[in-house]
Amino acid sequence: MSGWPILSLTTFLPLIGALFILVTRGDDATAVRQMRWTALFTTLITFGVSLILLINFDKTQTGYQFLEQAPWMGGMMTYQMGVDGISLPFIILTTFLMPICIIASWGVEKRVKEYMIAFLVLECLMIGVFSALDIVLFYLFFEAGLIPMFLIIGIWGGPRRVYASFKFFLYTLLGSVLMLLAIIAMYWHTGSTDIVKLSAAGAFPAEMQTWLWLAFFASFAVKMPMWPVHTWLPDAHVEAPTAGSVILAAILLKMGGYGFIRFSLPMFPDASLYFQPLVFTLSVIAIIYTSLVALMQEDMKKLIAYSSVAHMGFVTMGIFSLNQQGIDGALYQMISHGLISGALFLCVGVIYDRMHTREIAAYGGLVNRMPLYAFVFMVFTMANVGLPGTSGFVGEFLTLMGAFKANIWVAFFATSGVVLSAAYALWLYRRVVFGKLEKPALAHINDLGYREVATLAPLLVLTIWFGVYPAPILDVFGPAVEGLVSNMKLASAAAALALQ
Amino acid sequence: MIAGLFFYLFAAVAVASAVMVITARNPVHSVLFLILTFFNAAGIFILLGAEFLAMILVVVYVGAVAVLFLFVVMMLDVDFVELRQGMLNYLPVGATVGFIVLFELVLVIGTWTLSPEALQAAAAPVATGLTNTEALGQILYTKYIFFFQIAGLILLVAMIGAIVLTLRHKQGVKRQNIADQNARSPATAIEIIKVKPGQGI
Amino acid sequence: MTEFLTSTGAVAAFPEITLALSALALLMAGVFLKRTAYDLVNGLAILALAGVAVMVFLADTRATAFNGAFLADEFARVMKLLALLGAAVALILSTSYMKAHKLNHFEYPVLVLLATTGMMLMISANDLVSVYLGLELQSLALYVIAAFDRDNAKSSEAGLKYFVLGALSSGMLLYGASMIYGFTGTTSFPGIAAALANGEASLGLIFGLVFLIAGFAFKVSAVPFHMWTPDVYEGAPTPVTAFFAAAPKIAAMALFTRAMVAPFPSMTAEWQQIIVFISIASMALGSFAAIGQTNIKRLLAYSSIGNVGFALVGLAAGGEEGVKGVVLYMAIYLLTTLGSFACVLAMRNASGQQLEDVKDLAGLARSNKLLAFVFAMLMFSLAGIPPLAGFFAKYFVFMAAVKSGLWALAVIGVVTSVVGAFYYLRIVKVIYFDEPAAPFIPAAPEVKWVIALSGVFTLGFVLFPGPLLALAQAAARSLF
Amino acid sequence: MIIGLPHYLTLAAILFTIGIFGIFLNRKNIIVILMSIELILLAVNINLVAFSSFLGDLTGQVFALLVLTVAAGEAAIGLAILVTYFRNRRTIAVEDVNLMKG
Amino acid sequence: MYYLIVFLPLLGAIIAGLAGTSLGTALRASFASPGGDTGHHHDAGHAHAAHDDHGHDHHHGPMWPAYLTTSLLFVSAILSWFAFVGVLHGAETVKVPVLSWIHSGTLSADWSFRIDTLTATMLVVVNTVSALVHLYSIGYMSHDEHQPRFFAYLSLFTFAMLMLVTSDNLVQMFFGWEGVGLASYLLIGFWYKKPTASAAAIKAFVVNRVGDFGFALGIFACFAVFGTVEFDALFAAAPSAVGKTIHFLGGDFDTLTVICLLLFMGAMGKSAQFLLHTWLPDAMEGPTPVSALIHAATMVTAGVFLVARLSPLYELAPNAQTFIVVIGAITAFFAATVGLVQNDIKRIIAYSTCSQLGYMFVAMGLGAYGIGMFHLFTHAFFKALLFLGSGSVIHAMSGEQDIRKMGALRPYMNVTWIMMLIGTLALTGFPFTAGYFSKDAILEAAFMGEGNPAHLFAFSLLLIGAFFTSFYSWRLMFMTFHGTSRADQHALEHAHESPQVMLVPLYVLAIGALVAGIVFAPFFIGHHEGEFWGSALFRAAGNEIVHAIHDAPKLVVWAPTIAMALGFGLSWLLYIKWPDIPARIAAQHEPLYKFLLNKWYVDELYDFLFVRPAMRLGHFLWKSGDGKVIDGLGPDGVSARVVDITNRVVALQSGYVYHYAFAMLIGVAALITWFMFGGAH
Repeated sequence: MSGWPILSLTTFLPLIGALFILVTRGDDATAVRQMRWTALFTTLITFGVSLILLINFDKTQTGYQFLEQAPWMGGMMTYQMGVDGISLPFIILTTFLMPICIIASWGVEKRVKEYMIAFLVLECLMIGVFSALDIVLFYLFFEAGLIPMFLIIGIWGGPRRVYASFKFFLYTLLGSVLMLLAIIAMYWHTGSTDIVKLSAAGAFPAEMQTWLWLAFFASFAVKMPMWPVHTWLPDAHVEAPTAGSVILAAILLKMGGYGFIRFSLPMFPDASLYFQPLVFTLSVIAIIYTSLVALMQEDMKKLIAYSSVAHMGFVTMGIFSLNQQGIDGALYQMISHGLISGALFLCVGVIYDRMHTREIAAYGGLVNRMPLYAFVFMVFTMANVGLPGTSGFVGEFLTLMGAFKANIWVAFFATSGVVLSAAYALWLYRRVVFGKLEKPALAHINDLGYREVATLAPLLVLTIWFGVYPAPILDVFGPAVEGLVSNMKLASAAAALALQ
Repeated sequence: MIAGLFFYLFAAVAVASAVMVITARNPVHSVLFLILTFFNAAGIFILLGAEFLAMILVVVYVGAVAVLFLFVVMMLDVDFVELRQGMLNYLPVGATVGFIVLFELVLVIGTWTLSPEALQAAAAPVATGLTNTEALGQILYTKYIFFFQIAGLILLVAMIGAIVLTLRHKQGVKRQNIADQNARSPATAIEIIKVKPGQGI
Repeated sequence: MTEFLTSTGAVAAFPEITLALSALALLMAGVFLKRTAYDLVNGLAILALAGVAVMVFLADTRATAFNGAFLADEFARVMKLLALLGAAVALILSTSYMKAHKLNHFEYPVLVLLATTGMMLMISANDLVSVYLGLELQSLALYVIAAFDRDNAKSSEAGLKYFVLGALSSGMLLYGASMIYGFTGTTSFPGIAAALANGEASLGLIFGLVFLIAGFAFKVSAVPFHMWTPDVYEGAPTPVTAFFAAAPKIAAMALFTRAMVAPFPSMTAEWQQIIVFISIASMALGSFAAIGQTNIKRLLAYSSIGNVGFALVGLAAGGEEGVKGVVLYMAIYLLTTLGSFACVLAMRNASGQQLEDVKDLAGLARSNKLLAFVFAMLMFSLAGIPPLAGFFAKYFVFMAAVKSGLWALAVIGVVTSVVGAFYYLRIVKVIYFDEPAAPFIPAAPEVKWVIALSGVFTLGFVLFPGPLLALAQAAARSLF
Repeated sequence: MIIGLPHYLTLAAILFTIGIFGIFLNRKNIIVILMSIELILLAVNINLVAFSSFLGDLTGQVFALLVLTVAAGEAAIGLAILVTYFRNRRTIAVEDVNLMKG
Repeated sequence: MYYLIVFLPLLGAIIAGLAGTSLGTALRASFASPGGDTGHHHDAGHAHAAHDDHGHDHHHGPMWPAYLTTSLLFVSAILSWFAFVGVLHGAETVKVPVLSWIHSGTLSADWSFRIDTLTATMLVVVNTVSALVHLYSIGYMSHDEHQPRFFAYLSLFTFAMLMLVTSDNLVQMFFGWEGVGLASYLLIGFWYKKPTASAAAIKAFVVNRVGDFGFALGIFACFAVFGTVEFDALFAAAPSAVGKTIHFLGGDFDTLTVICLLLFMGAMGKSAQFLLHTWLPDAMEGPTPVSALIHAATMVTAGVFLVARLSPLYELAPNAQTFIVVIGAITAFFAATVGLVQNDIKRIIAYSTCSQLGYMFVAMGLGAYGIGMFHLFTHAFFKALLFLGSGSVIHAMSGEQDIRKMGALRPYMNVTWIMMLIGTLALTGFPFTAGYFSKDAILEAAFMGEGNPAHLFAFSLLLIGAFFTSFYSWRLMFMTFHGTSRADQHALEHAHESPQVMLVPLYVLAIGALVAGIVFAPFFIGHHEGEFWGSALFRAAGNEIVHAIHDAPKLVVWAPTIAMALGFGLSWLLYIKWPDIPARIAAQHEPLYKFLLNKWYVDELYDFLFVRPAMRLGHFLWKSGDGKVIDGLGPDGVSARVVDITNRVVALQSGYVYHYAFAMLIGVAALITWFMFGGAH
């Protein structure tokens, strides 16, 4: 491959765009338009560059590719970047969604400059999270993302934005500081912060693994979010601006799942096995509990947020089923949920922009004036429900498959979530879209505009495409997950031997 | 024996007057009791063989510091502040804590033993055949010149501080400025106003 | 003269001597120039600080002077540079403020120079007597400048409280010093270490240590000896507060560190317990109490209490790693806190009045984007959010704590840091989320510069951490 | 009746405690607090001199001498601040030193 | 050819769908100019037909999507018949790979077609009925503004159904399974303005999901046990699992039984078997052609198809088979009883469908897969006929569906009457009509099922069911077409015979209803059945039930016919001879009547058991669980405590110097006390 540090380039390209916007002078319409276009071009170029990654990626390899390394922090850690089959799809997802978010934010009039900068910085940090191969570097990106997101929720959010942004920030911060301590402990134990080295089998004794696992769990469980530390999510989603919700649901939540797969499983295999029942229990509770709660929601975004929690329950369940199907499914579910929940939030945003309310009761009969919208919303609702033929199905199916192999009870209860998800999603759809158009306020509501079509269409295509032909993603995951699973098996076998 | 008696005398008076310092209602009395305490402490110093310090204590403290206190007390002309409500509420707790500290200190002091290492470690052993003042004088400007100089700087700071904080050029007082007076000319000193009839100024 | 210098080894203390002499010279100059004195003296004082900093930077390391009472080593060098930087920046920040508030008396820079001399002596102190004298030289000057706005009731109250409690704390420190002297027979650090090298520490010695630490804890404003801090920070003129929060903290922390590590290596278990206690208490109190504040200077006071708690985590951990953490923490804290106070100084309404309420910052992000941005970044940095400098400060102290196995301390530390994040976030919230209040008038140019540089440091540390890390490493190594 | 070091130290401890009492039990005026500080420093000096005497080491006395000097300076500064304060508030009652709290 | 069969409907769906949404909107917008509106050349009298809600808006989409999809469907149907004929001539099983799908570790599920007799039969049924329903809909839906959308859904449904029947593995089958569920949901809720329609749609989807829940678990279990979801591999591996147990839900159970029951749960949902049947009657909210296609002929029979397809598994799980027999019999009986008292013309037929599905399952459970499939085949014709006929009636009566408001309609619509009559005869099993062959065979098989008490139980229930079927079918006929008119005068004025486009499909189906039995009986259940089914169906050694029915006692053979005759007689007496008696009987046995009228209160029971508790629980978990407990103890509680602590800490900072000094003293005192008494040193 070329000698270019292509991964770093992808990561930091958005910052260059942010810089351009920063030096753009003025607040008038011309300047604002210029900022928007700059942001859009930046994200598009980033997307393009990330596609180079995808094209040059060798799917047959299990290891990391596009490695970059530079000494840093006085030798205590290194600047090390690289991707494997697990992280690459997340990077592509991020770069893919960003232009959509920018387009979706075209209507933002308030403090456009800061808005665009915040998003571009956020993009840089998100890509960084998925490409960091040094655990401290990872932590840096992971935590730094809080800042732009905090501002995005707080500045451009709804009426309770302050509460939501604080809850979001402090909740996730509390989770991750414990992880930081664990990272430090790992450094002292192994003398390295290199993820590759730390992932080597038998790096940590079982007793230590337990504690480290718990510390990492604290961070990732909040980020996912898992029950019962999920309550920040509905608030954050409800208050965040549309694009913020999209990013939050589509990418930020995935960091938790990514973390489990990247750290918890390979680094603490014994502890992962040991805590499997715990995760299973929490996942099942999350699926059923939050689905039931979602059923009763009166706010559209809140409903989708709760549904996200339930879907993340599938992800954690899949990851900790510790077999190929489960982990494949979890990864797939994360990618697909990124597309679907992002799209759903965009859908809510569409009507929120028109009516300025997310109250379900304020709508009804939208299909009469917005048939195209109704169609798009239907597709994503069905994808959210996990209808076969949409990407939502593949992930859900595989996670449940994996879970069934690991524990039938878990699969049993989790599958019942499938019924509930149908109930709440369709009920939402019915109340918003179906029925007569009776509310006078809705009488002149317009169907999707070109910009909205431009944001939703790619998502729609991908949702169906990945539902029918998931191979492009599954093939990228496949070898890496296979390596992971076999390493875990080796590790647990070794642990069993050690016990004897 | 005599030394013992004097010790107890000085100690008892010092403690008693120290108590009076903090309990006397009149601050002037407090200062006077403070002076008494210092005198007795000087006696203790003499018992310990530190004549120079005893002398300094009397000269510096009684002669300067305590008088300064007296001066300020009188200058500020503070009233006899009445005891306010609530003070006694804290007394039991405060006293308890204080006495615990005292008790523990006394208890621990009893454990002091003279270790041979400590004797050897002495940085400035008392030279034989010299008076206390001589001995101090020999080391104060040589071995401890550094400390001496810093002490000087500290006094300088105290001086600057006192001046900065308290020196006032009174604004209301008219001072004579001869140069200004000489520089006056009719143009600046006299103004001729023509008064129109019937209008006033 | 030369004989004096060589026989006492005074060469090692050349920077301090220079600083003291410059203070004297400037005092004379001020007295004779009277009218225009302030500007000149202030400028020269800054130059003097800079010059001395250069001298410190170039000086030979590891030299003792005055019979071992004074020690110039790598640790002292780094800490002195920081203290000098803090003092110089504080003086720079004060220029416009002092003029605007008619406080432009030449004595102020002179007193700052003398206080800085005291700090340098503290940092180099290698003997209990020089500890005390350095401390007093610094403290007396600080008492005065706390009350410098003598027509302001708050300022004089601040001076009074600081003085009374400071004197009490020196009393405690002295009492402790006397006990240590009595139980070891010497006041010099190496002597104490040697006396303690064999044999178990007696209870009397431990009591002495407790009193000694109480005195140090007061100077670094660690709980429960912190109570003066909020009141003094609020009452003192803002540039003075900036100075208080910066240079003396460095010096006191340096002294604290050296006075624990050098004379009492064999009593590590004992002082570690105390420091763990005050560290936890400081972190917790700093975080909790700051939440209730509306005055930003008071808030920063509690913040500094909390920060000292974090720095003490490094000291509690001990060892080279711990000291490195302390040095790094204090360095980053210094630069962040100077920036924060510069931001506070920039808070002036249209009539030039200095504002101190958090809610005056409302909507700053609209009226003054750059100031708002830097302020917010400083707050995030203080909250310890990566990739800002403040994160690394915390990272390295916790690194040390974990290495020493102080798990409880580390966990409590990170949890309180989250609580602390709350009030830093609140400021960001006021700046960015709230509806704009009346805009500020443009800040004085020197204040702007300080703000900008502090922002650059906070954001840029992550890119070029090398030099500072190397300095901290070297400083830590020299103590062992 | 041999007067040993502990006697002196006990005396110093008592004076020290009285000094501290004077600071936090006194509700009258601040001058008394300043005097209490002097008492504390006196206690320290007794300690130092006693140790110096019993250790046969002059350092303690030099230390005490310096403490005396500094204490004088401290008294001066303290009184100066007190005067400033009095000018602003027309009172030096301890209870009134309460503009800033929380 | 198979590609065409399966994907032509999809193509139609996509094109029509695009026409129905964006493209259609754009076109309509461009045609808003004069002359562009082509919507009004139809009989104005139809304006209120079918549904009232649309009366105010006469816009309807372009007609070409309807013609396009219908033509594509006809092509597909004709090709299906070719395939079927091929099978009749003993063609081998064909597999057509299409595209790779889910690969994960050892799991692999691909898109592919598997064409054997079973599939071919289903292809014929699905495509034929679908094509006819498409045709019929051109007339029936001519006034609907969303016509393209309707045809898109219909074609989409057909595609999903085809995917289901052609699948080569369980996962693709699940795709079709849920796909038809989706289409059913869309079509039931087609008239989205009717709240009842969208409610029924959700109900259908969710209840089906309950079944799919079991289906999915069944698939997982298959993979977990056998390591594959491909049919061939599965069937090959199945015998090895006999006698093995699986630990599930707290006990050890026979593996195959568990798998089969789980999969059957899916079948129960889709085929509206007892306990999961509640959605089917409500589904009648959809347009009538939908009811004919989905809720009579095709989708609801998917469950039957599933069991037939997986016969190699079911044959090895006798307990599961018994269960199927019991459920089927109960359903047949239950739905028949409810059908007795219903008044909605479509609901009666719906319950009848439900009941007939019960018959099919009994056959499946007995191991008489061929017979079940045969009934499925014939049922598709006559039930679709009945539905379309009733649709014709409803169309004529301006949307009226209550048979109490009809009567004596025969003069208005003679052709429809004849068609309905044929359908009724076939349904009730009049000799030599389609139903006669298939339904009676089931009864015989049930009787001949050796030794198992469940079989006799099933036989008796089915027999009673046959009697009831006859009764309610004739009741429907009599109340609709005969006797005195109770119809609304306004509606009667517009009553008319349907257009030819609607009648032609009726003719075709009527022919099927009359002759399908006699023509195909030899293949499905007769002497050629062995060659006909080939490897598509599996029967365990010793399962000779299909042949055994030929030895059934004469009384058993005649019993259904007698039941049918009795039913007819009773019906005639009650609704023609003495029409006032039914009301009196109903009054006399009010509890029973209410019980039946309210469908055994199953809906109410579910509402009470599941829906309300779920809502309440959801509300509770949200407000109390999330709100009070998690947030209350978590973030909100913690922050409140933090504020409390803050207030206390701030209160400590009293501003008084003596307090500050005291704090310092306490600090020192605490530390020295600690070292004095407790400290480690």
